[in-house]
This record gives sequence, structure tokens and C-alpha cells, in this order.
Amino acid sequence: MDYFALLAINGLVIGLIYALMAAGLTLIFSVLKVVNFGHGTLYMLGGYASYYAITYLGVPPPAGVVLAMVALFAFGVVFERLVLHPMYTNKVERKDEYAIIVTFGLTVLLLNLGIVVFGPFSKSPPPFLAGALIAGPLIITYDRLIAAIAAIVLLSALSWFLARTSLGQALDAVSQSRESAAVIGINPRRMYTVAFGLGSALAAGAGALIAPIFALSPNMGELPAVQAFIIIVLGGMGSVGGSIVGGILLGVVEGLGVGFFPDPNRALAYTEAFGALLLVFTLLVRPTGLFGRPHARLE
Amino acid sequence: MDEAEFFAADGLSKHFGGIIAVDGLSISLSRGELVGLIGPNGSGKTTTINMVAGALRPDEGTIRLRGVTMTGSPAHVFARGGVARTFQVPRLFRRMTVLENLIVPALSNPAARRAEAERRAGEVLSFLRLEHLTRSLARALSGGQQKLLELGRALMLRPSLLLLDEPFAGVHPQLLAQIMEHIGSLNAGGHTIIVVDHNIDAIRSLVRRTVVMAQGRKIADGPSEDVLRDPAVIRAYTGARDAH
Amino acid sequence: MDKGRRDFVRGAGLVGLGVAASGPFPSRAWAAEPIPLGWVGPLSPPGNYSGGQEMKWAVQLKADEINKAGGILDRPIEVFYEDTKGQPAEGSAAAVRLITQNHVAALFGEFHSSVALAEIDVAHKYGVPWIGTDVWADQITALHYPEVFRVSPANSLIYLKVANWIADRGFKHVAILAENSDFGQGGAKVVADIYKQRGVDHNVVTVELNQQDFTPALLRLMNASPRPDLLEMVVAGQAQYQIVKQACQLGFAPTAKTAMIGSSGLLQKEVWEVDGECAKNLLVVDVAMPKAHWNDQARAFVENFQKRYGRAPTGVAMEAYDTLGVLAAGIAKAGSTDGKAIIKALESIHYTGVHGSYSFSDKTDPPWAYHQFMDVPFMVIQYTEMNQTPEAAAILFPKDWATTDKILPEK
Amino acid sequence: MTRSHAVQAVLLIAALALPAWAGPYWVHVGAIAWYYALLASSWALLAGYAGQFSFAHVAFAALGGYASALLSLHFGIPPGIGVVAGIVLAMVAGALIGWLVLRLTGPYLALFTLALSEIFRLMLVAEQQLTRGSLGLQVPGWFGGESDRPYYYFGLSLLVAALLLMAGLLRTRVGLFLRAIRDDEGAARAAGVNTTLYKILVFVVTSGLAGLAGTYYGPFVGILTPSMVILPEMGLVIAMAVIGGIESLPGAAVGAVIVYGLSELTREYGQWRFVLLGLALILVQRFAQNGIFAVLERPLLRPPAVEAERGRG
Repeated sequence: MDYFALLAINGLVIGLIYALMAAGLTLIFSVLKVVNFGHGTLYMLGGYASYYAITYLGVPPPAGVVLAMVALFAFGVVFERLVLHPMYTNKVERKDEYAIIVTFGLTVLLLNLGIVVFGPFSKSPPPFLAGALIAGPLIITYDRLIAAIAAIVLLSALSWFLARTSLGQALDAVSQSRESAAVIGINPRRMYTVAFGLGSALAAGAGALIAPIFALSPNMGELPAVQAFIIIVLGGMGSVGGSIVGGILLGVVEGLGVGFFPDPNRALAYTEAFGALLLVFTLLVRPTGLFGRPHARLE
Repeated sequence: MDEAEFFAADGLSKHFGGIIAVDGLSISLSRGELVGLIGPNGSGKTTTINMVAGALRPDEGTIRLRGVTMTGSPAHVFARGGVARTFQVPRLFRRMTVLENLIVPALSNPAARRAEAERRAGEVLSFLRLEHLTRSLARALSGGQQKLLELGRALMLRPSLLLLDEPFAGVHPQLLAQIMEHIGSLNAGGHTIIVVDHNIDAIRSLVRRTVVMAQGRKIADGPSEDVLRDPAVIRAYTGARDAH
Repeated sequence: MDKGRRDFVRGAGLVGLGVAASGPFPSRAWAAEPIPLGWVGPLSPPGNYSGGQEMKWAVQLKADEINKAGGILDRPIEVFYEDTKGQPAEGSAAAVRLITQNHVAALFGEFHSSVALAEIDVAHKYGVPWIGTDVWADQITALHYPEVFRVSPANSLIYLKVANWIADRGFKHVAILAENSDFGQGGAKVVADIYKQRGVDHNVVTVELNQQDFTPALLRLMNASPRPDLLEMVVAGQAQYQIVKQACQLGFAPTAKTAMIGSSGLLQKEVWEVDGECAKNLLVVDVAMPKAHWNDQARAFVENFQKRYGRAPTGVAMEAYDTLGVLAAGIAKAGSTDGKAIIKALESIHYTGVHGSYSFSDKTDPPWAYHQFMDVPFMVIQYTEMNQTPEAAAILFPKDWATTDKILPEK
Repeated sequence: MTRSHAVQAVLLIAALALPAWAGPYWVHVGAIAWYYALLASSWALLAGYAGQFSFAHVAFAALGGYASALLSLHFGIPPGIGVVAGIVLAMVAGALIGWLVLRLTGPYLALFTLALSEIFRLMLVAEQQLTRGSLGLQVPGWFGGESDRPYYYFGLSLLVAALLLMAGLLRTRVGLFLRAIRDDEGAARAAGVNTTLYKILVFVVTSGLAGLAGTYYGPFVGILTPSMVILPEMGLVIAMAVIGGIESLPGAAVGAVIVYGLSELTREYGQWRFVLLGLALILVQRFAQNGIFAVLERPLLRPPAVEAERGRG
């Protein structure tokens, strides 16, 4: 029993970090209607940004996380302005495809640039706090605990921001209807830029928090990106709350899946497949995701 | 087959989540009728058109065309069965030419030949006075021209029932007269037509029979002059307006 | 672009016109054309690019040394490096390019067995010698292509001995984490067969390397009944860091109750950066010789490598360094750059490199023994202190080299 | 139109003549490039013409390749029949997936096919008793001898045949309907087009061609590995089609040859090649959505079915 409690807690912690990454992806999707296929590399850049801030600028680890988020916010803003911008004009005929291609191109670009710039060898920033919390049979390392708590704080801050600040409400308005938002004086284009920047910052935060837990490598974002896709589909593509629930759900399902899978030899080999299958079935049953707003689709 | 039973929708209902969009609506048309369907925003007009065109499957109720039950068939079966439609905002094949837009519906009939389809497209274009645009891209057309082209595309199906969803919305007054004239002549030529619109004046001068919907239900159905004087209709409209 | 165009022109059959006459060492006055040699290995994903980079560095070092010492057959050597990305199609294209464009006398290198299998097909077709640096699949030499030699161990060669040692040490319940690759699965099979024979209870768990969170699987193993007394990783490269860290943080291994053993990926210094204290007491299968038994060449290599690249070389780098050494000796012995002559020379070669004395077996039983370097030095070491280099670690196996017979922490 | 045909004829003649003056290496590179050209052009039909932005295209190639190799290996079926079986299997799988994704559009479709492709890759890795996992499945070659010329010409003829087949299909009303579906699926249905049928049809055709590419690739390279299904491989195919012109089948094929050829020519730049590829992908999409050829020479290489631009001029 302890064993499954441990699996569930581990899943919960990992799920919260997934949720942080997915929340950024969701924010971008809900406002821009774009799936950011480059999200995994933004996560990777966040991890490295924090690493370099800690090791070369000598800032304490929590400040490294914040600096990484600020840096990637700026990066997101610039990318959105330079590359995604034409999407909102009539110059781009097929917006979905345009977005997939340019964000995917970003992945190819940054992953390989990462190898050139950061080098091929793994790096790891110092831990936030060494050691582990041991409560009876439960063991959880401080790094994971801190990452989970930081994820909760960031996710709460995001929810508060979206619900209580005027900028957040403007983002929400644009996500619901660009036209109506424009009518009440919100400039949707500005909101697109803000949303992409914030989404990038959240990915960076996730990367920076995970860096001391797992190591840094240029391709570290590949798997979490796929996980984040799964989560936002589970969470209904565009609902921040849904992506939090989806993240935790995925973390726990994967953890318990490995624990329960009958053939231990294959259990780990198929861990990723559990999530992918979850995505496939969710989309088949509900083409707009598990917790998606019911759409009065006309076709 | 009874003439009055040319087209019959019986007890149509449609829910979206918890919202009831259409609630037990029945309409029947006889051949060659021209009917207006009006109602305040959100009264379920477009949902009705979508069900009659086969784009939405009703939760309850049946749709019969010339005695054949169509309910549950996919939209393209409705289209080939003679139900043609236009959309509120024109939905053209934007990156295809005007000519190509028109021959798509014609060629959806497997027996049709391309040369024949192009000849008919030419006829439709001259009827709509769009011949000069034959080779233009659809997306290059003005808003009014797009409305006309969409009408033409519907005509290419040789429809026995034509569903026009807000043909007058956002149209220049001069073009409005032209569209009304086209609808009139199509009806005179034997087409059965349902026109959905907000423009009560246009509807009043165009159609003899009007159906009024409010909150998903039919609240009036009869000669236009009577219906538009009906206090229930006026209340539904003004009430809705006030609430706006 | 310039170089590319030159190659293209060369490929277009215009070599005879002397277009590509400029040599690779414009600053040195060599009387003769250099001998072209082709290195293949992963330098970008999805290949193991960090392993590939280390191999490439070691080869560059060796090539410079050979040229400084006068080259071979009075000619300098020129190594052409091709990135195979861990993709077989890239490997075969690279092999064809090196053979037909650069006219290399031999191919060597590689890290991934699947890519090696594509390359040796090409080498076999053209009759060009190929020497594998760090490819472990038995099948590579078991195909019995005359062109194919291997200085790295085959899976069966090492894991047979390691498994028997583990059984000898009295471990009773072994949990095997095997990576999802030819190396992992091949190694795990060898190990599991021995355990079956020796009556050691064992359990193989396959891991996908993209995975970063191994905690669920480790929890499952840790809570198995009985709890394993050894956690054995048949995993290459840096993925092991994660497993070590997570197993250690759970209090699973390496501990007094459960020891932990892994492969040469744990020899890179990053193990201390990532795992810290957790790497202490870790057992590692090190395909190398103990420092005390190093020859001068090995000491010089380690020093030069450290000086030039700012990091200590691992066993893989040593293998790569020796691969070029063996090849150069083979060419010298053959007295020619002809493929057949080099193969013949390699078959009877005795060459001393940093890893000991090289010769290639001509036996075909077991099948993988053909053209295999059978005396690959390897040992089982244990880190006993933080930031220890592999050379300073305690040696447990083989007996001749052992510095201790205690596995820490003691039960 | 005639001009574009002339350009295509010149390119074909150049391709036919290349082995006569280029060395064996470029013949080898060409033979691999045909694999990518088959994938890029059929993916352009699927994504560019029909608007089905699938990430599973390389998975179909692997399916065809593995199926034909395994059938020959385990049941001793002659390679020719194995190839046909592999292609048929890819078409059946294509029909199934085409049917499954009927309700999905845009990013949902992309994510769905990405997940399916990942599951398939993980199966190839995990079911190693059957597939030999990451070590790869060795496939016997079709042609003996040292030269790659037989593969070169065989692959080239497969590519030409596939392009002719697709162009022929697009010249019929099917091409018109596919473009109609891409522009507005609901309107196409309202115009009487059986969108279900044509969407499944385009998956069947393009999956079959991808399967064909896979059956050709295995014997040529000599080994099939799960790494042919990884996301970066799919990304490479997408980049090739986008750079060549996603709405032009010959453009996509030429794009594949150019991207692959350039990546070989610039090998000495190492990792920077892929940095440049990513940059090129973004820049082409940003500034030239119809591919670089459309910019360099508008009237050339235009797909036969898209007469639209001319009509406007």
C-alpha cells in the first residue's frame, strides 16, 4: 500500500511540473489558437538559462529560475513579433499549418543550436536543497518537493493573474472571442504577444525547476513536450484549470501504470505509450479534449 | 405523393450541452413555395437550417423530402438529393477560381461530365451577371460578389429546395435589390425556397408566407402580412431587442 | 561551401584534371599525398553525440601524433570525419562518401551497433577494412565479413565475465535495468542466461532512454519481495546518471542492502555533477586498465587529452585512440593502402596501445569471436569518495588488479 | 503549363544522366534522396492539397518497410510479393487512420497522428522478438554488385511513377474535391462532395506511397530501425515539402532532393547544417509560403491543378 502511495505522490509531483509546462502551452493555444510545437525547446532554454545564471552569474537557484523566466519571456515576445505576426493578416491563408511549421522549425533550430552552444555533455545546476523529506514510509527529495511547491505557486499566480488583473482579463476576453475583445477596446495583437511571452516564461520555469532533478541536455525537451501535448488535449485545449488537472492525471496514470503493468519487463518501455494512447482515445471520444468547453460546432 | 408534403420537417429538436437550440419544430412546404423564416437572434433559425441541410443531425424529429426520409444522412446526401444552401457568411473555396467553385457541386454527381458542368456554370454566371469574373480567385471577390457566387454554387446542384441563410445581411442596397430579384425569378422558375433573414422589410416584400421562431420554437406561421402584425411576434421581437 | 564544391567536383570525376590538388596540410612540406582514412560516429541526435564527440577528440589527438612522428609509409594521414547521427541510412551514406569521394583506405569508429551494421555492408561491398570502436552487438563480428574488426568488446565477451563475478560474490536477487537497445537487450540476455545457470534470482526491466523519471520502476523493484541485493544497469551513456540519482534518493541503491552496478557511461566526470554523493559506492564496469598498470602511452594519452580538451578521457576515448593506432599499425605492416593487404596485416597484428596488446582472433566459435579483440581489458571498480576519478577508485575485479575485495558500504 | 512541363523534363533528364558523370557517392545520395522525395511529395498531397496535416507519414513508410521485410523473413515470401503486401498493409492502415481522424482538424489532427506515430515507434522498439528492436532489422538487398545504380534508377522510376499517378489523380475531379475540402470542408459537403470518402481516399493513396518508399528504403540501406519514425525524421520530410512548395507535388519532390543534397554538400559544417535547416524552414514559411520555387520563378513548377493564380493575373 505504501508502495502505491509513493507511486501516486511521485506522480503528483511530476504531474505538477508537467502542468506548469502545459499551462504555458494552453495559454498560447487559447489566446493565439496555435499549438506551439517548439514548447519543448523553450523548456530546454529555460533550464540552461537558469544553469548559466546560477553557475556564471552566481545568483541563488531561486533567482536563477526567475531570471530564466524573464529571459524566455523576452524571447517569446520577440519570436511572436517577428515570426507569428503575419498570421493575423490576410497574408497567411492557412493559419493552423503556418503555426505548426514555424514553431516546429523553431524546435529544429534551437535543438541543434543548443548542441553547438551548450555542448553535447550533460550539465546539472546545484540542488535547491540537498536531501529528502522522509515521513514514515514516504520519501520525497527536497528538490522535487520544492519544484512541486514552486509549480503550485506559479500556477496559482497564473490563475490569479488571469482572473483578477485587467491584463489577465483582457487575455481571457481575447481567448473567448477576438472580435468581441476588439469591440471593447482590447488590442488582440498585443494580447497574442503577451500570451506567447507568458507561455514561454512558464515553459522556462518548468525547465529551470526540473533542471536540478533531471540533468540538462539539448534534447531534454522532447519528451516533456509530448507530455504537455497530451495534457492539453486531456485538459481541453485552452483551459488552464484543465491543464493542471490533466498534468496531475497524466503523472499519476503513468506512475501507477508502471506499477501495475503486468509484464515488468515491458512496463517502462511502454510508459510513454500510455500517455500517447490516452491522447488518442481522448481525441476519438471528444475531438476537443476531455474538459473542453462544449462547442456548438456547426459541422 | 401529396403536394403539401413536398418537404416536411416534423418535431425537430436540437440541444447543445444544456442549451436547447431548437425545440419540437415542424414545418412543411409545398412545391414552389417561397417561405421566410425569421426570429430574433438565438431563436434557432440557423440551427434549423443546418438540420434541414443535413449539416447537423437532429436529436429528435424527422425530415422528409418528396416522401423520402432524409434524417441522419450526411450533408452531401442532402445536397445531392436536392437540398442546397448558402451560409450566413459566405463560405467559398477561397483559393479556387469562380468557375471551379461552381463546378464542384456539379461534378459531385458521378455521372456529370466536366464540359457539361462548365457550360452550366457559364449559364449560372450569366444569370448572376458574374461572367467577367469566371477565372478570378474566389477570395479576390467583393463581399456582395461572394454572396452571389455562393448562391450560384447552390444553384449548380439543381436544387429542389434552396435554403438561403441571411442572403441580405451586410449587403449594399443596390445589390440587395439584385439578390431579391434573383430570388424572385428563381421562385418563379419553380424553385422551392426558404429565406432566413433579419431584414423584415425585405422578407415582407419578398415572401407570401412567413414562419417566426423564438427560443427554439415556432410561434407563428402564415401569410406574411398577418404574421408580422401578430402581437406575439411583435412581443418576441421587441422583447428580444430590449434584452439586447 | 568551398570544400563541398570541391568534393562535388571530385565526385564528378574530374580528379584526374588536378582540380583538387591542394593538400590538407598546406603548412607542412610533405613529399607525398596523405593517406585518407574515414572516421564514422554520432555527432548529433538522435545519436549519442556526447560519446561521439569524445571519440572524435581522441582520434584527432592520435592523428596529430602520428603525423608529428612522420606519418605512415612516409606519408601523412588525413582523417575525414563523418557524423552518422545514430541513423543507419546516414551511416551507409557516410561510408559510401568516405570510400568513393575521399578514397579512404579504411573506415573506423562508430558507437551504435545498428549504424555499424549498415556501414559494414558498404565496407564489405567495397572490400574496405572497417574497425569498430565502441559497438557491442555480437552480430557485427558474427557476420564473418573479412573486412570487419572490433577493438571494443562484444556483449557476450564482457557480460559473461561480469555475471559470473556477480554470482561468485554471492548476490542472490539481482534486478536488471536494461536499456531498450541492442546493447542493453543483448547484454541483459547474456547476463540473465548466466544467472539462470548459476541459480541467481533475477528480474529484467526494460527502460526507454527518453524517459527521465525512473522513480516508478525503481519503486516497483525496491518493493519487490525479496528486495534485490543488486541493481544492475545495462544502460549506456548519461541516462545512467538519472537512474543512479533517483535510486539513491529513494534510499534504494547503492546502499548496504542493495548494491548498484553500471557501465562505462558513469566514468565521465559529469557523474559527480549530476549525482553528487549518490555516486559514492557505485560499482562500474570499466572497459579499461587500472592506472597502476598503465603503460607510458596511456599516461601520456590521458595527460594530453586532458590538456587539449579540458576533461579526462574515458574508456571510450581510449578505445577510439587505440582504434586509429591499430589501423595505422596495420597499414604500416601491410606496406600499402590496399584493402586486402591491410586486412591480412590486421589478422596477424600485434600492437600495443593504451588498452594493452591488440590482436584479433581468427576463431569462429563462438561466432562473435571472429576478428574480435579478445583480451579487452576491463575491470569492476567502485567509487569510494566524492569526485574520485575512475583511476583512483577501488578495483574489485579481476583478481590480478584488485585493490580490495570489500564492496562498500559493508552489510 | 508547357513551361513547367519543360522544366520538369529537364530535371528528369538531369536525374537520368547524373550517374554518367557523378561518382558513386552522388548516386548513393540520389538513391536516398528518392526515398525522401517520395515521402515529401506524397505528404504534400496529403497536407498541402487535402489539408490533412499528418505527423504519421514516416510511420507508414516504416510500416511498409517492416511488413515486407518481416513477411519475407518469417514466411519466405518472395520480395516482390512482400513489397506489394507491405504497400497494401500501409493502405489499409491509412484507410483506418483516415477514418479515425475524420472529425479532427488542424492541431488536433497533428497531435493525434503524432501520438499514433510515437506508439508505433515504441512498439517497434519494445517488440524486439519480432522487430529486433533498436538493433534494427537487417533486410537483404535486391540487387547484387557494388554499384548503387540499380537502386538509383529503380528509386527514380518509383518517384516518377508516383508523381504521375498523383498528378493524374489530381487532374480528375478528385483533385478539385480535395482542394475544396481543404478550403472549407463544410461548404464542400454542402456542395454535395462526399468528404468522408475523399479524405479516406487521400490517406489511402498517400499512405500506400509512403509504404512503397519504405519497402524501397529497407533493401537499399540494408537495415530498418525504429529511428526512421522519430519526430525529427518527420520534421525533415515536412521541411523538404515546405521549402519545395507544400502545394506543388513536383516542387516538394525537388525540395526533398535539394534539402538532402545540400545537407550532404555542407557536411563539414556539422551541427550548423541543422541549425540552418530550422532557420530555412521558418524563413521560407515566413516569407514564401508557396516554397522557394514559387518565389524564384513564379510560372515554373506550378502544380497542374492550380490554375487559379493565372486566372487572377
